[in-house]
Amino acid sequence: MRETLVELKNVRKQFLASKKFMEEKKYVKAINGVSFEIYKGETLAIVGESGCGKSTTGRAINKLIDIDEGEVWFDHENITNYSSHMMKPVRSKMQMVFQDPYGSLNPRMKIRDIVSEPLLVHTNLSKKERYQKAKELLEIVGLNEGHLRRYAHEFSGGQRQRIGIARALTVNPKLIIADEPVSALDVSIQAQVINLFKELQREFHLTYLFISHDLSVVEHISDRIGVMYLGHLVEITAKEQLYKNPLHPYTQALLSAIPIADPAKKKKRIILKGDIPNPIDLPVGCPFNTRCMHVQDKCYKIVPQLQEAASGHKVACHLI
Amino acid sequence: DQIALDQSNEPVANSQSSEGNDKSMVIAVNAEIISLDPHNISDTLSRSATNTMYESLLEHNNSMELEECLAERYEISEDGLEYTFYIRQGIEFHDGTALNAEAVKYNFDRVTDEEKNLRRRRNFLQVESTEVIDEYVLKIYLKAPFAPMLDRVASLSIISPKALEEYGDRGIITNPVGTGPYVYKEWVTGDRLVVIKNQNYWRSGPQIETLTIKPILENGARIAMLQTGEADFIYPMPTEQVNIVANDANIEVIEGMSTIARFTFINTSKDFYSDVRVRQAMNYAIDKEAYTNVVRSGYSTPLSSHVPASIKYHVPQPLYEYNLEKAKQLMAEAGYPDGFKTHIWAPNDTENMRGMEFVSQQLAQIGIEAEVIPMEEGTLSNSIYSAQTPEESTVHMWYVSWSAFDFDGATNSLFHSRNIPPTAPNVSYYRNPVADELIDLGSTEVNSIKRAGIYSELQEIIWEDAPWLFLGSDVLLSAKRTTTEGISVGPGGAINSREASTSK
Amino acid sequence: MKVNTEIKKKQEDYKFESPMIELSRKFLKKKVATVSFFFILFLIILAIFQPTPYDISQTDYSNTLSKPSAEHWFGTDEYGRDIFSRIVYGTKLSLTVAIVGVTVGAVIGSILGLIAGYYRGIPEMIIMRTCDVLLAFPGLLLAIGIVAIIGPGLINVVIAIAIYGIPNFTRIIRSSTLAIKELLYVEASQSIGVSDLRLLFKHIFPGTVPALIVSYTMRLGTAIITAASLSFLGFGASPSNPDWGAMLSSGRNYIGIAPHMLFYPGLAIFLTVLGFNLLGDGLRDTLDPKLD
Amino acid sequence: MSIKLLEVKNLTTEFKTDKKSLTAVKNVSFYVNQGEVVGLVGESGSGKSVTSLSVLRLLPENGYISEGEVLLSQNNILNLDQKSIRNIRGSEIAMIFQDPMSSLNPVIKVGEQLMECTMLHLKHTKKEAKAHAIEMIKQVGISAPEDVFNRYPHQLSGGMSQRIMIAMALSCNPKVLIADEPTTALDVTIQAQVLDLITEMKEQSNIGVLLITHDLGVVAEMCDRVIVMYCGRIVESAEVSCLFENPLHPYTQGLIASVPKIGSGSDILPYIKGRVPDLSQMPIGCKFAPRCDGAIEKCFIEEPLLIQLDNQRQCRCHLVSERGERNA
Amino acid sequence: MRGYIVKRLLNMIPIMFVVSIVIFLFIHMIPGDPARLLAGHQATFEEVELLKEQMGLNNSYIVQYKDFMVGMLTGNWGNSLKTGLPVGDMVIPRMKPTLILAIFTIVWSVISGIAIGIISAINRGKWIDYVVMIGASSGISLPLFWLGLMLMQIFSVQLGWFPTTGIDGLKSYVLPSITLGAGITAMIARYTRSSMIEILKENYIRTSRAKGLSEFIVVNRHALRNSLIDVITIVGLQFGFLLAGSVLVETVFAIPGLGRLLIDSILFRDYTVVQTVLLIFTFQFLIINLIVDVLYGVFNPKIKYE
Ligand SMILES: Nc1ncnc2c1ncn2[C@@H]1O[C@H](COP(=O)(O)OP(=O)(O)OP(=O)(O)O)[C@@H](O)[C@H]1O
Ligand SMILES: Nc1ncnc2c1ncn2[C@@H]1O[C@H](COP(=O)(O)OP(=O)(O)OP(=O)(O)O)[C@@H](O)[C@H]1O
Ligand SMILES: [Mg+2]
Ligand SMILES: [Mg+2]
Repeated sequence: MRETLVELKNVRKQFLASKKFMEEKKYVKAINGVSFEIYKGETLAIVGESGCGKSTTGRAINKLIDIDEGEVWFDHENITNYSSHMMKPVRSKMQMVFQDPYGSLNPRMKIRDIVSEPLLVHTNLSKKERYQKAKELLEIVGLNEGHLRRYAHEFSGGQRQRIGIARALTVNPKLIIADEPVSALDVSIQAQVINLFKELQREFHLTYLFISHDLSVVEHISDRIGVMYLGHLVEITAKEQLYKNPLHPYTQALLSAIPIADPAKKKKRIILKGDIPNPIDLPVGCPFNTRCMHVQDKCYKIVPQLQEAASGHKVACHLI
Repeated sequence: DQIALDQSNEPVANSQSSEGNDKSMVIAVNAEIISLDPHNISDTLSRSATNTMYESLLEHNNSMELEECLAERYEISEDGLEYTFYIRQGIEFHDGTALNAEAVKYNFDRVTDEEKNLRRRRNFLQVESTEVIDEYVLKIYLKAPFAPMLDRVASLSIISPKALEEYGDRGIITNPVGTGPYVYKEWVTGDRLVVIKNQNYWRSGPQIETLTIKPILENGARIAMLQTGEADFIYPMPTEQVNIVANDANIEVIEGMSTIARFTFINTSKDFYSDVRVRQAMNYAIDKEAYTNVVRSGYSTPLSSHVPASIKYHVPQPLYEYNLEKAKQLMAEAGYPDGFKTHIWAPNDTENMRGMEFVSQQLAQIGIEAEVIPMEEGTLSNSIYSAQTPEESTVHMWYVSWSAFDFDGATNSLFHSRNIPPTAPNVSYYRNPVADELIDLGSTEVNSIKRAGIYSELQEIIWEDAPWLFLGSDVLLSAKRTTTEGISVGPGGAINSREASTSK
Repeated sequence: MKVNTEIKKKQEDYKFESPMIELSRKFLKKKVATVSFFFILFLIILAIFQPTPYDISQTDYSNTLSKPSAEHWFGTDEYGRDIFSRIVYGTKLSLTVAIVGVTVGAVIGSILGLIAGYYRGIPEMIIMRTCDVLLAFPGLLLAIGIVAIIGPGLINVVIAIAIYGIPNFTRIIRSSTLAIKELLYVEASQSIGVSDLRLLFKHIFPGTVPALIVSYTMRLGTAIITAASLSFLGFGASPSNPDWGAMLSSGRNYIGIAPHMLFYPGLAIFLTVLGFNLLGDGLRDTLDPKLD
Repeated sequence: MSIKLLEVKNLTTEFKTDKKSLTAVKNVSFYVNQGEVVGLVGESGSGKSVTSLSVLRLLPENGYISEGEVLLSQNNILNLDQKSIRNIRGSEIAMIFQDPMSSLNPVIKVGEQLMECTMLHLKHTKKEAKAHAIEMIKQVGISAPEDVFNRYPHQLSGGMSQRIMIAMALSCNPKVLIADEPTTALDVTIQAQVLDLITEMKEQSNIGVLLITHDLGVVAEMCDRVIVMYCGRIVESAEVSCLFENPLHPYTQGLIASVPKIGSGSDILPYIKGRVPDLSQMPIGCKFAPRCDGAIEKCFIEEPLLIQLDNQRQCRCHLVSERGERNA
Repeated sequence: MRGYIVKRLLNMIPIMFVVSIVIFLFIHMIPGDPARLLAGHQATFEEVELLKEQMGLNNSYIVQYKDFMVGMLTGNWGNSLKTGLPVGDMVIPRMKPTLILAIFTIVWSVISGIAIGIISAINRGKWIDYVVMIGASSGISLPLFWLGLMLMQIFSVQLGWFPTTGIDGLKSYVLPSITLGAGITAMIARYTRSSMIEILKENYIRTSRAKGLSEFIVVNRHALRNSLIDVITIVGLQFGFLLAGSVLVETVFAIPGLGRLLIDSILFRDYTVVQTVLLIFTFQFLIINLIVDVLYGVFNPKIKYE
């Protein structure tokens, strides 16, 4: 067995839906009992539709939110109840890269300050040393010294994402949580950034949690893939396994729905009926029961648990 | 909703006069009526208001002379301790109650009641008791001879005892019942007092049906009302704006003498002011003519004694002529050739602030740097009366005006050493045993010739001691539409509307 | 491919403008706001250098209430003092009262707003409910109360204006703190491990600055009017300090015979407040990226 | 079959900015036939949306059409007055926008928003319009249409709002539907539903669709013909299968190559280096030259023309035209 | 909805309670002695002391506060220290003019403010925008009392169109209302303008244009409703301004309203009246906030009061 870097045990998180005008409080059930591990050196991808709890999961690991239930382990430490002060050293070991390269950089700071900010927080380096390090990192991600004094808005999306990556690398983290780092980018730039991710992983022995909703992107970068639906992890397995033999009906639909940029390969798509239910009132039983084409009575009663269907292939479905 | 009278007692005549023949009149004044209980008011405006409905045994005419009113005549005993009043017969209160000695006694008893602690009680502290001699004859016994007694009697409005019984001390405020030329209609606090003609008035009364008194605090608005005819009479007419209405053929400005003195207290208990030379120097440094012109737009006469000329027993003193040389010399003699720093207080309305600033400018000429500090009335009186001893007092100078209708009222509380704060407003902390004695003598001396002598001496002493900056005495200004007749303002600032008539 | 690289290089070297320059350019395009800006600047220069032709307290009782003339541009007042000089001098007082008062209010209000918006929970509740209570008192009355409590005087007017401004700034800063807190770059810094204090002052606060600047300039106008209103009701500073409100307030008695006493201070207030308001408007348009 | 519903000729659209006038779309010509889906692809900022907005004359305030014609059933709608163009919008050409959530008025019930269109163009009474609206809601595959009719936009999910937008666009039986990135904001499974619906509708009413997207996968699945734009210019247009099989323009080639393909197995993704030039910093010559590996000197000097290769195929590239000329 | 309102009303109780304490402390902090003010300078020390005793001013603050609260709750608001009249009799007749003035003012200024805002938003950048907005900004830039005096000079004294002062008929509210509303109009116009400008850029506006709707409908049906949501909150805040402004306007135009009463009572340290009026003001403010929130919900379907 490989060494585990991160482990989530039955994590739950709900948010207050709307507060101001409520008589009875309503909660968005963002993640409902999610468990998985990330092994050292691998790339675990989490896919799923918008609002299914991918980002919340990422945030839970970094403790940007306090989870309601469950445990989070990082590098053999149970960090579930760490205060933000205690998280400080932990955070130097895990960094985040965000979806929106426009929003994740402070528009009022120069690039060198943005990139060197983690050093300011975690080390005692002098300003000069910090700027020196920032310069080196920018070169690694393919930007040059001339960019150091500029502001974020002067860069293109791809460049900004590189800056975000550079910032994440400054403190030599073990884990990078990348929350949809390429979905805002054009395909041509997306390819560059994906390549950069792969290169860096090789060079710095990084572990990635790669969040995305694009299965074709995920296919390129990940070792294992977890599929989420309405705050539940419905399937998790090695990449090849998932594409070859998807077990969960949702995974199957998802895979079939990816438009393939090749008119020659017209294939049969599974068109699901209905919409994703509101995470405020989850369906009873299996969360997918409203759209599933194989739905059975049992699905309306019992929430299926994630079970090992084959070696390293876990799925949460009554049919399996 | 505030109509007070029984419908039956309301005069039947068409009080709601018809459109064309509008026999109503509006008087705009500069303050709000505080209360309509004539025994429990201390401000002039409320007195003007209550005077429309109430009368006293005696009254002051516009030249400050006493005349009989509800009393036909009166007698004073030799020793000045017994006053006998013969009450006019056949007069009824608005509610039909007959006016008699019993009713008047009821009023005296009410106002002298210590429990009740009404504002007017202070005028009758010398009253020992009252006695009904006969249906229309009342005797008042004093504890000691008290010279201004008749003036004080003139200040006591007579209220219907029946109404007092019926409404009580609070109820009487909004249910005034007197014998006066007008009958109460309504009082909307802050907005208006409306009274209507008393059809059963015992002497010649008003020629109008309704009279409204409105508080219009903003000077500009008051004049505007007169200009547009919304008001028929305004008091006071702001001195600064006389020129505007001077050319208006519909408006007439009325000047009158006043009992208002404008002066500045100098706190003689403070180091530099304890020297009489300093105080005199300050008086010499004031240009009285400029004061009249700048502060009062010309409507003032120099104050030639500590009481205005309109008050009986006033004797003009030689004015401190405007002489900077002399002032500076006196300052140098007193040891302040370069002056000193001080401050001056005044109420925070524009007119008082203007006066205070003027004083400050004048004193600057002899090196006295007086910072001007406007204070609203509450803070001001608190600052003055919270000092329990002269040492604690923080007042240096207080620019103020004072109005009293007799000599004692304009002297006693301002100069007698027993009346320094917190007891009473002798804010100069003036202590002169000779003056004290003269004040006490004067107030008990019934013989007016002797009294004149005492007061003449007193005035000289005070003038010489200069515990004040003697500035001026107001020329009272009111203004009316030319259609308005019969309304006048007495020297004390009370409006007399008994004979109001209009040719509108 | 020599040409290729050259052109590429050119593109890379494209000079980006710093945000300040870009904003100023954007601002200067707004003519009304620019004029207001220079007008305010002009007032500040007047206030500093005080080019008064006459001594402001020099009286001339023989020449009171005189109409504007070559000698006295704005005429003289009831003591024969030169109104022009007093207005120029008053610039200093009125601007100082407004600027100091509003600045103090803004500083305190901003800190409270940041705390309330960032920490939520009990601190927020206490701060915001206090603001509600303060806001429930009509502002002018609050100012009157304060002046009544601490007595009249320029400094006390300043204090009143400051206190009067606090709840407004608290509200504005709190709501923009709440919004900025949700922005991704704040979360990004948080994920790095940045301390609360740094997050608050380095990342969140600068984001609230545009809102702050805009309401700051607008409030300067309000403050001048409040000070004038206090004078009108007799709660102003001492009359020998010629702030515009006091001049206006004493001048109103001469409305019919010497209208210039009312007109010029009124004009000064009007133009200044208008200037601040238009400047604020312009700044808002400039600083708000949504309005382009 | 091949009736040209919409034809755009030489369209040039510019924006006034504080510095100078920027050309966002230059000399664009294309057409849409009845029953046909034409795809318009290109990277962000290549002028896709501006082109579509120009067609409906819905450009933002500072934008204006400096040249060209937009022919709708042979009439140049650029010459119409405001009133006539309003009559065409919604009834002849309808449009669906990228973000369905923000494209519906948040304070008006969706039903009412649907009714507006038919009441205006088909002169329906309130009652008719309501019936029609409910019918349309049903047609786009929403169960319980009466319920949805009375909802506000925020009570709908993204997929539902986009379906409402489609219902709205189709409610007056337009001849042409312009869909500007209709599924970008949606998830793949929902995207599949919506695209399916568009295809279905097209087949039902035989309308012409201009489908704007940057997702080559969507193009491959939906379109008959494709137009590729770069920097406001058409760089290539072809039938869909031709384009994917044999892309001619280096930009098209790069674009297709950089799409990650499932099961391709390759480790490093090919990509187009550099970035789309800023409108105010356009290179002279071929706009793609700075990013093109095969660029020759001519490419930096002279802008290539759009060459008609065969009846369905156009390309704007010196390399291709030279090759073509050589071949010819 | 009803539940929500009831809940909000219940929430007011603790707020009012806290406010009552604040008010009590506030007015007792102001130096000054109502007994001395009522008695006047001519009064003697003994008289003032006796008066203090009668007014209950010698009691401890706790007792005074208790009396105040008990009185408030039992509906016996006590007597004015100044006039001796029951506080209710003084306060209630004063509410009407203030309310009429407030409502009159808010109605016209909201309508004109919104209209001006729209005109200027749809003509953004053109001369009409500048003229209208500078004109509107002037409204906030004039000291109220100054504007009031000027209007009175022109329209009452010179032209004789309106009464100078008083509250005789609606006509007499015209000038005060213009004076008071000028600033509010300007504020609302500015907010409407900027909100409109933003909204006119929204996607759904483009959608409605794409439907072929006329510009008039686009603005008045699609844009206005949305911008009203923003504007309502501003209108709520303006009520505070209105109450403060009414003090000045009531002074200039001699309107016997609450604002003027409050000032006079503060000057006179008429504690009973000040306390009552301030509580009324606070209550009004809370009620108006509630109304604004409810209206906000009515206009904004995203908000549901369940
Ligand atoms: N701070 C928050 N307050 C309230 N609800 C929240 C909050 N953060 C997330 N949610 C809700 O929790 C659910 C899961 O959100 P999350 O951001 O994890 O989804 P996601 O899978 O990352 O979606 P996307 O692909 O759109 O980023 C969503 O319904 C979202 O609306
Ligand atoms: N109002 C405007 N003012 C100035 N330039 C504009 C304006 N609107 C669009 N542009 C410019 O026109 C060009 C084309 O924009 P357009 O929106 O058509 O791109 P697009 O291909 O639709 O991109 P996306 O995929 O991001 O929607 C862009 O460079 C853009 O910056
Ligand atoms: Mg997410
Ligand atoms: Mg677009």
